[in-house]
Amino acid sequence: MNTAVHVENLSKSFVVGKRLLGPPKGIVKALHPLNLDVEKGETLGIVGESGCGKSTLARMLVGLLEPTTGLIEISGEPLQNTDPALFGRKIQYVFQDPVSSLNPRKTIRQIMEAPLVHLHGLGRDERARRISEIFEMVSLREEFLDRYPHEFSGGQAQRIGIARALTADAQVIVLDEPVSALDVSVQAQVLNLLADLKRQLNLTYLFISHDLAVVEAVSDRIAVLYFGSIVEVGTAAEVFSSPRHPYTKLLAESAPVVGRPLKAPENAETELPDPLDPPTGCAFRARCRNAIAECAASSPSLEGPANHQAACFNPLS
Amino acid sequence: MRQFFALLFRNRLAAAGAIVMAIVVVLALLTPVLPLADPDVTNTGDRFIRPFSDGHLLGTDHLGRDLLSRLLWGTRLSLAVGFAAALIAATIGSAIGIIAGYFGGRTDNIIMRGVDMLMAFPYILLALAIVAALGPGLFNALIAVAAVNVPFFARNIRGITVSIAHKEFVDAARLSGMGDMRIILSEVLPNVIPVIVIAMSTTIGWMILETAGLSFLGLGSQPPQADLGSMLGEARSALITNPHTSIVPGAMILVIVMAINLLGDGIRDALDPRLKSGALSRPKPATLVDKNRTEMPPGDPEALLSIRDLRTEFRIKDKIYKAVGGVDLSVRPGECLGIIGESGSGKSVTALSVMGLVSSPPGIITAGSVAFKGEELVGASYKTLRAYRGDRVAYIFQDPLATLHPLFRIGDQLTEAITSHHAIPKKEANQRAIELLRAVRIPNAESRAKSFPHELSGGMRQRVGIAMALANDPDVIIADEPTTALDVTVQAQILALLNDLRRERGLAIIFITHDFGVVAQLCDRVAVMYAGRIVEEGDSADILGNPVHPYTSRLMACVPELGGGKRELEAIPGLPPVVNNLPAGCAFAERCANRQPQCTNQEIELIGTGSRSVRCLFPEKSLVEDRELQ
Amino acid sequence: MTRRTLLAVGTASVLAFSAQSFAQTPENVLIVGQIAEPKALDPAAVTAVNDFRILMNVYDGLVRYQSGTLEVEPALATDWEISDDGKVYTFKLRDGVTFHDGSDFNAEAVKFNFDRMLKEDHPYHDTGPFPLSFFFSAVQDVEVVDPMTVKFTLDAPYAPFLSNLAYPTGLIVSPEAVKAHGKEFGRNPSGTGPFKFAEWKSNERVVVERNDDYWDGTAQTEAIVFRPITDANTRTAEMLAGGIDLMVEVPPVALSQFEGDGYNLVEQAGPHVWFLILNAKEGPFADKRVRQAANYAINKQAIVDDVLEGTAAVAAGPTPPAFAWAYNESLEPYPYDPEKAKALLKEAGAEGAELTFYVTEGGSGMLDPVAMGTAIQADLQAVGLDVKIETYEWNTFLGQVNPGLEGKADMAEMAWMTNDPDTLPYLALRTEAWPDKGGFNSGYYSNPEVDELLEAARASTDQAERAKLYQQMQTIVQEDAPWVFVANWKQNAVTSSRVENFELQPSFFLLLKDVSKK
Amino acid sequence: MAGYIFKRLLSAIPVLFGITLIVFLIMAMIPGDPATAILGSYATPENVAKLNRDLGLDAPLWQRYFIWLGNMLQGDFGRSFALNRPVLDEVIERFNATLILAGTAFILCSLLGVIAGVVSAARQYGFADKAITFAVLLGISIPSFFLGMMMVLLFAVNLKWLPVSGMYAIYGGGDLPDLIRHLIMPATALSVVAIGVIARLSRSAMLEVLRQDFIRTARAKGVHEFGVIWRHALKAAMVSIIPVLGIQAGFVLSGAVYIEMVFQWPGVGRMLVDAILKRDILLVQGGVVFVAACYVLFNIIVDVAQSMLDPRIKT
Repeated sequence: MNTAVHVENLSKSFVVGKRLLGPPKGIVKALHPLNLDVEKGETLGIVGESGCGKSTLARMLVGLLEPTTGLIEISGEPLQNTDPALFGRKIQYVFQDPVSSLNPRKTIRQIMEAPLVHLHGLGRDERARRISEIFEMVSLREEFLDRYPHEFSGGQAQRIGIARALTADAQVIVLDEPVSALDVSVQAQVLNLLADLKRQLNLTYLFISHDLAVVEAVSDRIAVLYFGSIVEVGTAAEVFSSPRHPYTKLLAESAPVVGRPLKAPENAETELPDPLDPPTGCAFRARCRNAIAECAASSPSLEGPANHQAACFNPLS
Repeated sequence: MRQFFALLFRNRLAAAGAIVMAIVVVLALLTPVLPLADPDVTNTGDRFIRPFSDGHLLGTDHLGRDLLSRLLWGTRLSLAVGFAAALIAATIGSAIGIIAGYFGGRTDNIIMRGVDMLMAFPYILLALAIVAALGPGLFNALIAVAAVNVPFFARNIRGITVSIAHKEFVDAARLSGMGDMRIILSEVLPNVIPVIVIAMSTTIGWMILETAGLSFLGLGSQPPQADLGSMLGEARSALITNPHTSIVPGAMILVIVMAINLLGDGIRDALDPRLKSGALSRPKPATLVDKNRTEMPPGDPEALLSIRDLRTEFRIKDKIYKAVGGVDLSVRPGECLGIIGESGSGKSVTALSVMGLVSSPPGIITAGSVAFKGEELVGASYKTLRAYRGDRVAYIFQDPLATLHPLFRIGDQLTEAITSHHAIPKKEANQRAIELLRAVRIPNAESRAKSFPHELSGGMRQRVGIAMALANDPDVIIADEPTTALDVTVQAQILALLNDLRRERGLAIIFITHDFGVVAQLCDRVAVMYAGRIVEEGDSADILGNPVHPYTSRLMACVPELGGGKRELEAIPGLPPVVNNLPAGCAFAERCANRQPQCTNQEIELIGTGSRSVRCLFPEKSLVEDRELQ
Repeated sequence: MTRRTLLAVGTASVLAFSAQSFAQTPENVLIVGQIAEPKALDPAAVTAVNDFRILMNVYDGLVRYQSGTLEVEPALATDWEISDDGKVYTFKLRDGVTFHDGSDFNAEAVKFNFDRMLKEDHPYHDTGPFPLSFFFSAVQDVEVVDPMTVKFTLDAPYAPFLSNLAYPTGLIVSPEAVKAHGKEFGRNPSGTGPFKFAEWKSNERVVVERNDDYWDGTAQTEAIVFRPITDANTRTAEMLAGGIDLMVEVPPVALSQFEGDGYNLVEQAGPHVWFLILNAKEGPFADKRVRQAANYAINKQAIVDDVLEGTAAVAAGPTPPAFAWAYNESLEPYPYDPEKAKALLKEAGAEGAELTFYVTEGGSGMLDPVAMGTAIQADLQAVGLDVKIETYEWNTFLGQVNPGLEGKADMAEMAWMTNDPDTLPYLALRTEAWPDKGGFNSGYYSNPEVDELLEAARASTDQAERAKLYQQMQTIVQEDAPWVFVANWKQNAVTSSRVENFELQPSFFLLLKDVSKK
Repeated sequence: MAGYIFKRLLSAIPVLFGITLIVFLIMAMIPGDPATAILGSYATPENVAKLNRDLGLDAPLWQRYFIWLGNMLQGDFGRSFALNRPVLDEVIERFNATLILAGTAFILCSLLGVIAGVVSAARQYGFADKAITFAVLLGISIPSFFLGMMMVLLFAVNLKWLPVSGMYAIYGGGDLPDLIRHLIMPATALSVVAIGVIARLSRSAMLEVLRQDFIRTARAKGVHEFGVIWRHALKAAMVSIIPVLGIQAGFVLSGAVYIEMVFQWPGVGRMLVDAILKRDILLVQGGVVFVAACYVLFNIIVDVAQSMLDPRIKT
């Protein structure tokens, strides 16, 4: 198998309102148990709106958060201990906010060197060589190395963030909304850089974003998250051109597009379900026009051909 | 470091504090070599000599000891103890605070409970009890003062550490393979140190006061050794007859503590990054208007709102950011005008300048005219501006969580919008508020009116924002990126709502966005802004279909559109210019593929005919050509 | 806050400012500035002069000191007989005296008082502790002969017995009140004195009112208010501001403030001696020459004239001149002679010795101990003794000094105020009074000759003979210099000019019955 | 809300237990004993030992702690050795006086401090701001006891405007104007530092809030500037001012010790200082527990006030 990331039964619950005595007020299931496989060299896009659990998933994948259940395998090796350093060599992370992910009190060089020292134990010369190699790749000038993070624009800072992820020499990179904080003209630069790097280094990406168009532009496969579950997964072309889950369709129709008239795609009263008091059955059913009796009874699981699965009792054809 | 001192000394009070402190410290250091009388030799016959006498500049105390000499020796001791206590308390307290804040959970809980206990203990009594247990003496007083201040530091530093420990760079460090200890030392500590320094610089004065207090109670230095507090304590019995023996040490404490506080404030200000950008100044009720501006006759009298050659700058220290560099715009009744641009292009500042809502300082309107129905608003009185704000011209802002007052119920915020302009009974205003909530399609309006903003979802909040803008049936609504912070499905709802409302009520809308899709769907006309100026303006369908300015067309090209599949995007090389240092000529020239030498050596005018204009010497297509193509 | 409450507060504060009544204390009510809050108003339970100042106006003893002297005269006892062996004292009691609570004063009441203090099995012994009960430790038995006659039997002749009865510890309390209030009697006192207790508000005031049935003529004022003002400076300020009519223990530095017409300054020497205990057991002061050197080195005149502003006189020996009959007039104080001191130190080889000096921060009769200690330290420094001061709060200080200085310090400040020439030397100079034997000889002075003289004086009932023995003792002790004899305090007090007929007693008591106020 | 208050009260219990333990251990560590204090000058080691035995001070430490704690839980705080009366009577009486002093000072410093801070922020860099900033700086730099001493010298001794010391006039007083007259100087001296601290904090909290978006919203609505400052901004600023008021209340309570000494105010602070010096163990322990409980209670009130002000705080 050529699987880069294999996730099985991964879930996360948070305890809300701990009390001195007695059970806590509630448990929020941020992520329902899910399975996921990412091929080597593939880009998996993960789409969802705020609160759908995409960041929880991302943080678990790199070991920053301990899963409640489940197993993560990177390149066939299971990682159960949440020691980010253990994960670090195999899977790296690019943060959403490029500036706050850089320690304001350190020079870029110090930031870049940390993974080389702590993950790979390289000597001084070796480090300098690696850093200049990587800086070359992300087209940053070496003179930046002695500056501090606040001296950089968002686009440059994100390049530095990417460069740092690269220094760990991991084969898998989780990109958590890597361009949503950037201006559109810079966003394209960064996306193109990511594409170049992937090609050169044969990387595997998990690309998380709320922006469907961006995800579509970079992904081979796409998973759609809603309320802590994957509701649809498949190849990029399939998922957006012929969505099977009503939520995916809603997402696609909601994006403002030049030339499409403005109309409310759904009823104004709809709101996201309350995580402390989740509805029974399909979480989307309250917003769904196609809901049937079955939807309230039990939650659907992913079904369909390997290249396009949806979790829906009454999928769109 | 040099920058730090430059900042510090720019603050004149801090500089004064530093100078006084420097003098005091130098005097204290030099005390052993200065030609002073022995501070401990008594000469009871010469007691209570008044100040400015021969041989005793500050007089003598109750045992005839030279007050000047005792004062300097006492200062030396008090300073040393104050500094030492602050240092000890800061070190121990910060260590506790960092550990509690970083590890959180149970560790935090236990430590902070302990801190709570110590804080609930009256601090003077704690100090007193410590001194009582250890025996009197300045060193023990020092320990006591340090000990009672440990909780203060622990608590402060813990708060800061918690916020730092959750920063992304800490996660990044973890992913770089650093352990907890190393992260604490190399990631957290450097970011906490400025706070520790600030806390220390503002507490040294307090420490000196407290040590003086203990000495005053007789628990500090042992006779005949002088420190300022014990001098004050000893002098107390002679307060009425010989007040100078009290006033001399008392005034010295005052001077030292005041100098330290001034200096501490200065250090705090110099270390606080927000102050560097001048951000901690209070915005005035209305944006400042440059008195020496060249006045401009109001533009288009037909228009509801007409902006002519508006220039708004931010003046931060010696830099001038020309956020808006001469903008002409107008909007007619019932029209929706879009302003599109990237961050920093000046679109929001333009919008806020209309009603004088740009923060000032540092903002200042330096030129131009804004006319509402022919009435000039630039330079108008606060009273005039306020009368229009929210009544004729209303705003909808970007992030509804930040723009609604978090502590007022939304119903009250709505009624306030009404009663600020119309003296109507409260009940009527409430009724109207509920109607407004219904108008923006909020379910259960009556009960929602009693909610606080945080209890609503983002979409609902923004509906409240819209309802608030509609409160007084304004003529113009200026919507500053009202959907940017929202999820895409919610955005679609809000946009549809705005569109309906504007058609129902014949509103004029100025809609600011960075999203071409939104403009296309909502706006009749659009103006594209780059580096503080409009580079292209015209009917939205026209512009989106046939962008003429290279910036417009390139920008549209680099935004992926849904349905395009996986692909390479067309990026624009380089970065937008910073508006404090605009190049001559076209601001986009540096990133433009069509650039010619002329582009950068002359002012480029916005040229065009009627509904379409562009600021470019070498447009993608000439406007005339464009028309012919149609 | 509503506008109305704002208005009310505003009006109240204007009123507060405009009213001037506080500057004027009322007529016929004497307001006395005390130096501290009393511990209790139970004469058997207290030890401080401060408390005695109130007690002496509320209670009477069987006997009392004649005004202006330390001689004993009848009070509740009209007459008494002493057996030839000096062991049995029979008192005839005054008729028709009642306690403030209405109960009768009689022989039973007297017996109750002494049994309560001395007998551990007495039902009201637990209303103690009675720290000064040892004043009467010689009393073996108290016997009611008839309702108005009471007989004390001592286990050995004890010369100071009558004098001790005149001391506040011998004041007679109402047995009924003790039975009624138990442990709270100290806050609900009842005696036979010229004033009866009215009110005690903690740290604010103790008020006593005139007892119209007093057997020895009623008091001039309607009431007396005792205000505890711990801080001398505040006491002075209150006196100057008119908040009190009478203050005791005027701080020396403030004396100059009261020289004008508005005030009367009263002075009275008393049986007080302020001295330094020297550790004669170990260290440099084990050598008599070094002890003498210390006596020569300290400029006592400067201390009493300057630090104490003349409120004390230089002490010559262990017995204060106020015990005129027992005082040795021929004694001359050690002169201030630093050269001699240096010579003696050189002789003893104690130059540059390092000494630890216990100084207290306050305390009964300690005058201005820190300033005095500092001046003494400077004087000793000047003759080449390296003195390190350690200050302690009074009670801690006693806790350090009373168990003896051995292993801790070389010298310590101390002052005693006593009612009999026997007390101080007997408790603090005998070999049998070393701390481990239950005495106060914290410096471990020991001279068999002195021991003998003191025992003999105590057993004798003949005052002339006792005087001779005490004078002999003084000469020896001065020569041996177990202490540095520093000062005899002249107690002072200031009254406003509205106060008349006020005088201080050598006993340090404050008798206010005959004082009047305009 | 009631549940929240109950929860907060519950969580105060371990804190109070901790305090009992701390104060007990500290008192056990302090050398010296109450017997010496009771016996005064005539304390001999022998008598001291006997008396300590009578007072039950010879029992093992832990035993003494639990006896004390057990009695206290039953409302018996023991008897003060030095004052010879029940600890609770004395503490309540004295605490009352401190409450009047510290309470007045607290109200004074809260009102004046917040008003000064708001005015200062609203007039940033104007004359009022500069004047207030300077006054505040002077306020936080002066030792309160020194200020008190100087006030006595000037207003009581020299000008005779105000009484020197005490809480009520000894005769003819006892009413409210009399109390206010006695309160003016000590309350002022006590509150000066806190006024400064609160004013500085209020100023920066206001400046912070005035930059917030919702202030811009209020202005955009056309709310008058007075309403913007005193309603919108102050309410939001109170969220960060209230916790500091809580801390300052503690400082005022503690700082009352000096003021009570200078003005001879019959308060609990002075009582505790005396009691520590006299090793009046039970009085110190009882007094501290009482004061700490009040402080903890006050903190709960602050938290409750905070949660009432700010609906975002989870209750």
